Amino acid sequence: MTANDPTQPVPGTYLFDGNMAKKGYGLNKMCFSFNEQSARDEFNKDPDAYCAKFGLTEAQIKAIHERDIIGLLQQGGSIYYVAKFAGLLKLNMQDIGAIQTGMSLEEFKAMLVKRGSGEE
Amino acid sequence: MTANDPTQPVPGTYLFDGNMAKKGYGLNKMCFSFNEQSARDEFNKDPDAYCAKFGLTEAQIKAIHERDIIGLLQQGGSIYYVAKFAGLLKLNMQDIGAIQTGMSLEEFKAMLVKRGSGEE
Amino acid sequence: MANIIGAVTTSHIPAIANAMANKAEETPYWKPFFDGYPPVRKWLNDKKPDVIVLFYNDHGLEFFIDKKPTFAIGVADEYHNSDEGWGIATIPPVTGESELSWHIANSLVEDGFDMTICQEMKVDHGLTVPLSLMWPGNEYGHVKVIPVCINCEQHPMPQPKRCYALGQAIGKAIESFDSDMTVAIFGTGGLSHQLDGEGAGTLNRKFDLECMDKLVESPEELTTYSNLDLVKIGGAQTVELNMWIAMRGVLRGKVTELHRNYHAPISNTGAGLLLLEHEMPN
Amino acid sequence: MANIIGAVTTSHIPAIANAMANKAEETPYWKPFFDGYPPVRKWLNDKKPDVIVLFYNDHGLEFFIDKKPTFAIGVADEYHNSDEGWGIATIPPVTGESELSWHIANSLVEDGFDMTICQEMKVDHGLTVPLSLMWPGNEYGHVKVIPVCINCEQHPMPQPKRCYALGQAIGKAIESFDSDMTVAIFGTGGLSHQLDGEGAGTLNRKFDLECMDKLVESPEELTTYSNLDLVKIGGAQTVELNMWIAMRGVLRGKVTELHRNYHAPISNTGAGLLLLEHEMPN
Ligand SMILES: [Fe+3]
Ligand SMILES: [Fe+3]
Repeated sequence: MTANDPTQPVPGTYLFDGNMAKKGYGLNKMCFSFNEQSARDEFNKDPDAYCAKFGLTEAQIKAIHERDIIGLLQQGGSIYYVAKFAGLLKLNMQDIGAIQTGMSLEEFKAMLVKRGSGEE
Repeated sequence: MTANDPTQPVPGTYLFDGNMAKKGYGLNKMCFSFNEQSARDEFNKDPDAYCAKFGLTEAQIKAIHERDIIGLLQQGGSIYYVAKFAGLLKLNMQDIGAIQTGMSLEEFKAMLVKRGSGEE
Repeated sequence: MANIIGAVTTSHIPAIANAMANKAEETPYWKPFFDGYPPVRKWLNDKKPDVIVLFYNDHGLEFFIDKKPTFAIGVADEYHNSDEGWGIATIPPVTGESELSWHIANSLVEDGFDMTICQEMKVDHGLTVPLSLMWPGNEYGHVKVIPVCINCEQHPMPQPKRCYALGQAIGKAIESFDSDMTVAIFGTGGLSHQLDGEGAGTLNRKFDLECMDKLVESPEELTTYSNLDLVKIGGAQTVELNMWIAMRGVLRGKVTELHRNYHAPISNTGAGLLLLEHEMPN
Repeated sequence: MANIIGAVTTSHIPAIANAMANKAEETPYWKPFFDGYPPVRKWLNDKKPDVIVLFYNDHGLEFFIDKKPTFAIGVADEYHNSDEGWGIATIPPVTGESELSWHIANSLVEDGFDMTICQEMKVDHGLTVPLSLMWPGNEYGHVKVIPVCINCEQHPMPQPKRCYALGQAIGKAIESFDSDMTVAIFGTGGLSHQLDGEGAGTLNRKFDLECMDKLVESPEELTTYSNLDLVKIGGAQTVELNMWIAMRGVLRGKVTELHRNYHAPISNTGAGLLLLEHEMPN
């Protein structure tokens, strides 16, 4: 765990509250649109044009480009909508768990097994 | 006042409750669409086709044809959406007050003045 | 803490917007109505509240009965009006106050009010007509507005006592906001009227005047009515009184009536105007 | 009066739908999870409840943060699932029970719950996965479902004590419905998990097992947690426990645990399964 955002009450957690909901409104709206295949296709064809349509900030566009999940959360992404972006990239919840924690997928899964069995 | 619907707790009033909201769903959805000029134009061009698009019942289509405001309410219309249909017909709230009470516009207005001054 | 400086109640019917658009304020029909407003406009211009918390009901512009909230609150920086289908002019954007809005929303949900929280919401004549009335020429851009929308369309509607409690909880929330901004409360709509059915044109002057008295002196008495009582006494849309009751819940301590007007009918309604201040208990 | 015959809690994660689609139930990874379900399926097939009141949260299919309700209830005759963007199969329409739904909605608003009432609402994996789990092959068409949707996405969220009170009010409403239909309650989601942030993968087996104990014996203890407590103890999405707490609020009198399973991890979550009956006090 690297980031300890002092504005966040729980380390490693980005509470999706009013501040975040406001900051991430356009980003989340874009990701919400990914419920539709036609929107996913349109994004895939020209990601920058699609981001512009929803008024994403530069920081948000950068995080989209870099598939930077933590960056998306920091820029106001809600995990439920960011997950739809991940889905578009064919990444599932465990894939993005690994990405966010900086582990390999196997390491991340092993950590979950440990915690699930009560070993950790 | 003619109708005394025994299912209604207040004579001359059609409480817009769950029963009505269910019965009038398609009708109200159509009238809600009249917020858009393009929808009003489409309705005006071919009312029957537009009603069909929203799955209106025969009784609802008949009331639309006949500009039968009471009929629309009895068929589940909510006054807020029915008012948008009235608006499309260039009728205002006092016009439809007169229609519903079976008065002339002048009679209806005179009744309001009497009531407003506390005479009645 | 933010400072609640007073409250206003007013009608919000579309016919008022048309009368203003047609410059009919001085006609015999409209003069007794518009003549009530200058003292309230003066108070607003003198006191210059930073924020208006405005209770209104949506009449089918933003919300449809596919998903109808009991209570909704806006948390945006801007709100837009839009074509409502009957030809009243669309007014310029309304400025929001997202920080205080979120503070109120947080406090309300914490206190057990199950708000629908709106970052994007079109506002209809229920909100826009009072702004146009208070700031003629639509000169309201400097005022920040927080819309609070109460279901007055589809039964089940929140009862008067619930709306009063909502107002009280909003008052508590505003008072706990760390800022020196000033806030005025608007209760809009009403009073007695009925638009639909053979009972269209129902209007109850005596009841309206009683309501205005009670609203100042003994608001708890109004909370003993049910919505069905209001329908029976004043007509189907008299439930819009709930917005006045919610407004009154925000005020505390001794309430003073600075100004009043009542004129009926305006279109189909009894139109009441009140300007209130309160003396916060220490 | 309609008869509440019991309750079920279950996970609702999309990975379960994928496991069923891929016929992976007997693989070492999934077997300890799916092995818990046959007794619950048998109970449902034996008891044949007419209606399921199902507490779930929408994960961004029907609701967006433009207008986010705290509590929403479906009152439709049918609900549709739809593409959620990550490729789980869309399931057939879900049958509703509009009459009881409206009865509950009326009763809730009367009791001061500020519901968003939905005649049209897409239902996501939070609702559909439990149905697919309980009736394999999606053979759930005969069961009428009443969706009750709790905000677990955006803070402010309703606190556990408010969700418990919602359940109690729904129980009262069901019991006052003039019908001999039988009703089962589903609480879905949870338990401990965190999907987002450097803290992704948080999971707390000890807490989950304690929750399951308390849910049966002493649910009031769970209502003393705040949502922030739940986030700290079990991870950001542990707030989904609120759906279990709401379910438990519906039950009355002595509650008996007929069956339990707990397995972790399934994907990122602690997956709990409970089958409960209650003995209504007279
Ligand atoms: Fe109104
Ligand atoms: Fe979930």
